[in-house]
Amino acid sequence: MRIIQHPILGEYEKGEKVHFTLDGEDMTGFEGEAIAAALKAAGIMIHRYTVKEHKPRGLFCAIGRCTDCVMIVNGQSNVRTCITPLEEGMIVQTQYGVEAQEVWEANNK
Amino acid sequence: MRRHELIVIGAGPAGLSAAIEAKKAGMDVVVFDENERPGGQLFKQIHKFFGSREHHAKVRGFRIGQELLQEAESLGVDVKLNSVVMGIYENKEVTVKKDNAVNHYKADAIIIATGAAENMLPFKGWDIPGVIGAGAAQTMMNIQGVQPGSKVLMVGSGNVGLVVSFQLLQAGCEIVGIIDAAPRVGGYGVHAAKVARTGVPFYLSHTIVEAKGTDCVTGAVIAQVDDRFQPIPGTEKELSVDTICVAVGLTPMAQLASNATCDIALLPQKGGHVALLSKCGETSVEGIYCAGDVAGIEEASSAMIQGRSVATYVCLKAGYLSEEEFQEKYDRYQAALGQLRQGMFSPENKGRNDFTVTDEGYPVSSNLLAHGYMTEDELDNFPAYTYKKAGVHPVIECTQNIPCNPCQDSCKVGCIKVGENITMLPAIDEEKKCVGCGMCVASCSGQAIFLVDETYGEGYATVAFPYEFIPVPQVGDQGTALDRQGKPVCAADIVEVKKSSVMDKTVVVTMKVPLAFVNSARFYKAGGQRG
Amino acid sequence: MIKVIRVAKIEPFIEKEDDGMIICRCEEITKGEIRRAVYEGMRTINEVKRYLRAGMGLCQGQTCQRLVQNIMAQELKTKPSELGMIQGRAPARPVEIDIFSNNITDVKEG
Amino acid sequence: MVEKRTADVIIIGGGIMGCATAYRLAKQGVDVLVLEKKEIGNGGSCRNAGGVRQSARDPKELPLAMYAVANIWPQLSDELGVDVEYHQGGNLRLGLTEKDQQVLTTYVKKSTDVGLDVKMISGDEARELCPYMSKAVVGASWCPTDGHANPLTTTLGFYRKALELGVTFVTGVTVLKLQKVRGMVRKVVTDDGIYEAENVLLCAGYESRRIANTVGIDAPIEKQFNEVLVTEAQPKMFDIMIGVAGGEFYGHQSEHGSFVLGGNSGLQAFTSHNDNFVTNSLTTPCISRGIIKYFPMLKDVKIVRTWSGFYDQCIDVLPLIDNVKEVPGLTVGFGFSGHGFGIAPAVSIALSELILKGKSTTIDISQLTYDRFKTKS
Repeated sequence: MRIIQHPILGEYEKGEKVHFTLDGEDMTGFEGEAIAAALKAAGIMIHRYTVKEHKPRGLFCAIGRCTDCVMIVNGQSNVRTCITPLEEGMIVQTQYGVEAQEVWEANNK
Repeated sequence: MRRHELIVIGAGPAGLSAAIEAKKAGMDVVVFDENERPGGQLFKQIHKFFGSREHHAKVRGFRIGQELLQEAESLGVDVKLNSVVMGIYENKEVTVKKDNAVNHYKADAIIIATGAAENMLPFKGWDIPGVIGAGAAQTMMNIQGVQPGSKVLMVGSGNVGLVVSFQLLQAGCEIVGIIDAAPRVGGYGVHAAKVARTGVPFYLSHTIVEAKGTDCVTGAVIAQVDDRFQPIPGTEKELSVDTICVAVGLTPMAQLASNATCDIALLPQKGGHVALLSKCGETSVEGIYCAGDVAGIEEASSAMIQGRSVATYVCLKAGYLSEEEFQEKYDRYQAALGQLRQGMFSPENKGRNDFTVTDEGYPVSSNLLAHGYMTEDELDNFPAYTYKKAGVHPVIECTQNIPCNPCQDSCKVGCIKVGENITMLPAIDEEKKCVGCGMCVASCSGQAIFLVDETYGEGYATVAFPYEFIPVPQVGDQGTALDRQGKPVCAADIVEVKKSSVMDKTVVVTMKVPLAFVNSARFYKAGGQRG
Repeated sequence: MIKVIRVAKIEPFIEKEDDGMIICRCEEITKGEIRRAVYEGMRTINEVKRYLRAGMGLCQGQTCQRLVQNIMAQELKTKPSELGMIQGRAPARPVEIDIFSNNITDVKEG
Repeated sequence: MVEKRTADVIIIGGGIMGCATAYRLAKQGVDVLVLEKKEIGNGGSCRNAGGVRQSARDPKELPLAMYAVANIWPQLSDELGVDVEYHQGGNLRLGLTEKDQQVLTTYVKKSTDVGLDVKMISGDEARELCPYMSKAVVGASWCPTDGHANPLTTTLGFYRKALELGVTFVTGVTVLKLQKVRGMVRKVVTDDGIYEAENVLLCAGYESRRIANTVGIDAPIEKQFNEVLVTEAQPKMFDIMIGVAGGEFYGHQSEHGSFVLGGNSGLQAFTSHNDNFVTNSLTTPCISRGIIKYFPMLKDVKIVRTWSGFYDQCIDVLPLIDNVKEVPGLTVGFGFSGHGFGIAPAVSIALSELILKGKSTTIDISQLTYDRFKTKS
């Protein structure tokens, strides 16, 4: 959930409202905020599924170090969503292993 | 290839301070930082800092960041953001990725100020979404403006765990508990106390056994531990949480120093692998220095001074400071650092848990260490926990030797004395008449000062306390007074609410409570049972 | 480098209840795999890394190095400082081949 | 327990040659002690791109490569109980220009002359084998029986197996010199005192020359610097070992999915540092440019690390695998010149036979003598 008013910080400076998609679904967020923040605000917890055990992973360090929150962004895999600023029209996909879901499913049949 | 006299890696407190110092002396300096905004972790720190005036005490971390930035900007320090230093090569060559290009730079000197990274604690299910680092929680709520979760378990009772717990409360999240495997609270008692009085339970000698959930965290199993920190079977308890926040210390990020072939050693006192440094901060590779957390985990206040101190040496070597100028500055910075490195939580006392008395000889509170709050009889031992027959007066529940003295500075009439040594406990000068201005309440970074008036009249007393949540109580509100562990003790009426810009968002709220509860009422919540 | 005498373990490998716990999050290496690698003769953090890939993933060991080190130290009853360390390597963050290749050695900006 | 100071055979160097030979000797009941200065496999053994190739090898060492590929590599994972990730996906050596084609043709002729299955193929044929490569590739040599493996698990797998068979490894010990006793090599003097054995095998990579010198043996070997980059994991694309006629890069996609690609900026031979495994700021860009020329679709793949290492370059780019007649009891196995990994499983057979039987009977190593450089006298 977004924090509307903070006792110390007041209101947060945010960019323009932008639209993006997550696995084809329309989503909104604010330009310049981390992709992960927009997802978190929308209650999205799962960013990817791991290669070996196919376990869900999400935000973990939020400073671009642990690489757990990577997703496919505009077709590029392994993008650290916690430090990548959101832009209008971004196509964000849950990452399966190192691929998009359909590729992963095709390869793991 | 562009060459600079000094390249600083990292625009956090240490790096910016170093660059400012070098620029002031006339050096050609550039700062690279991989983040979109400068300030390192300072902008996540929304609490007031400790120390004394020269250490920016009672100023909130992010404001210190703003001040540093302004200073850097006014001096014309070149801070290059979104610039990832990829590697340090031979002859002090640095490669930097910015946008979609890699630039090569060379320097006469490099100061590595890359800071620290969070330690992690593995437990069953720690890879489930919803288990996050405490730093991640801070980033989400204080930078991005998004709640990291709604019901949070905090793992770790060090300063980070305590401060972030308080910040989570400020962001509107619920803290289901704070656990620590150690039998004692690891961070400052005052940080624990301000969280405890909101009603957050502390589970010391407890560890997390498991994060429950498949797609995301739905619960946490905690258990008591034995002397060897092993969970005791049968003591498991499941807490309903959606977020588990891990705050178990920091590790210096020494990868670049290692990449630059500096000699590295694992020094537990410094928090992990660090470059071996001379007393001026130089690594085994001539001209490469480390400052701030990368040189050893400390507070941001120390990092800023360290940055300046290291930079003065770089200036000396480059001929921008004379031997005398250097010595004067160096001694001054070392003295300031020395002040911060005193007391029970100093780097040299890291990991120590055998303090039984304060420097003054008062017995250390066992309740504070075991539960996060003190009992009245324990407080009675301390000099600033006072009673007065007439009029308003400060009651200070500061019971550990930590380097901090804004309370002394804030009192216009001189009621509060800390003395030369800033780790000493504050004492009250009974001769001086408190005017009830509330500045001490707002200035105490530990939120440990209350203004009490036992003679309010008609069997009532007032207690003024610091308040940093929303909504702020209004005069005339009727609610419930909470004690030091957040338990309702009596009805409370709000009689005064003080806000001012010098108090910087800390509101001093005065509540009227029955005289019998004057020593137990320390916090307030709206509503509740009255009577 | 400190001197280490390495001989095969005589006693059998004993599995532990929490062996299934992930330690290296990137490469999904478990505590049990690390314990077994130590049992099989890996005595430095680099050997474990090379043997199992723990610390070789996308984050380059930034999260797990300390954890692997502690597990090894416990298994070997030694100090973590005696297990060596992972060398810091460029690039400090993952960088695209294309960006690396367009490498400009002269800074264009003013 | 009394510390082990003597053995039938002392092996100097805990790299893949030392570990594999220790394993073979121990399997035959020999009491072996391995001395290593740093960690197991810290030198070229764990710092190479994992090529298991026969193509582009000098005919003098080709028997080792052919034997390893035919008899050892396919079963090695089972034998060691460790996945060595051996893939016999073939080797493509790519050409972009007419000149490249000439280089490749010459080399194919040389290889076919010694009986290797290598042929020239067209650019389109190459793209059929590996559809990811650029249209700019005009031709290639193709050796279907080549492959690649994981140097890390292979080296440590041999080590583990040797340990299991009773070999003692002492790491963190630097050999200072060898000493003869009654005409035979006997004492190995280290910074940790003296170790003694009937036989000493010297396979310490580029450190070998220094140690051999202490008993009056020399070989024209020098340290050669090399760098490799490793990418993030990618979906499986191909199993082929790639090389290029222009020499810009070489390597493969590992089982893990990452690309392991080595190369050179041309300045390697002149590196100014001698002890540090640091990389040069110019090499990764050079390798990257090379990769994009041949595999443009890899351009957005991220590099996660780069590393470097030294190998023991011999003047004729061939190893010395021999018993040293002048110093009875001393066997040498060094000078692998950056392509020892693929043949290591076979070299270890030759070395163990040299030690136990006095000569290599399984594989012909007659061209790899230690004294081939001496002047005619």
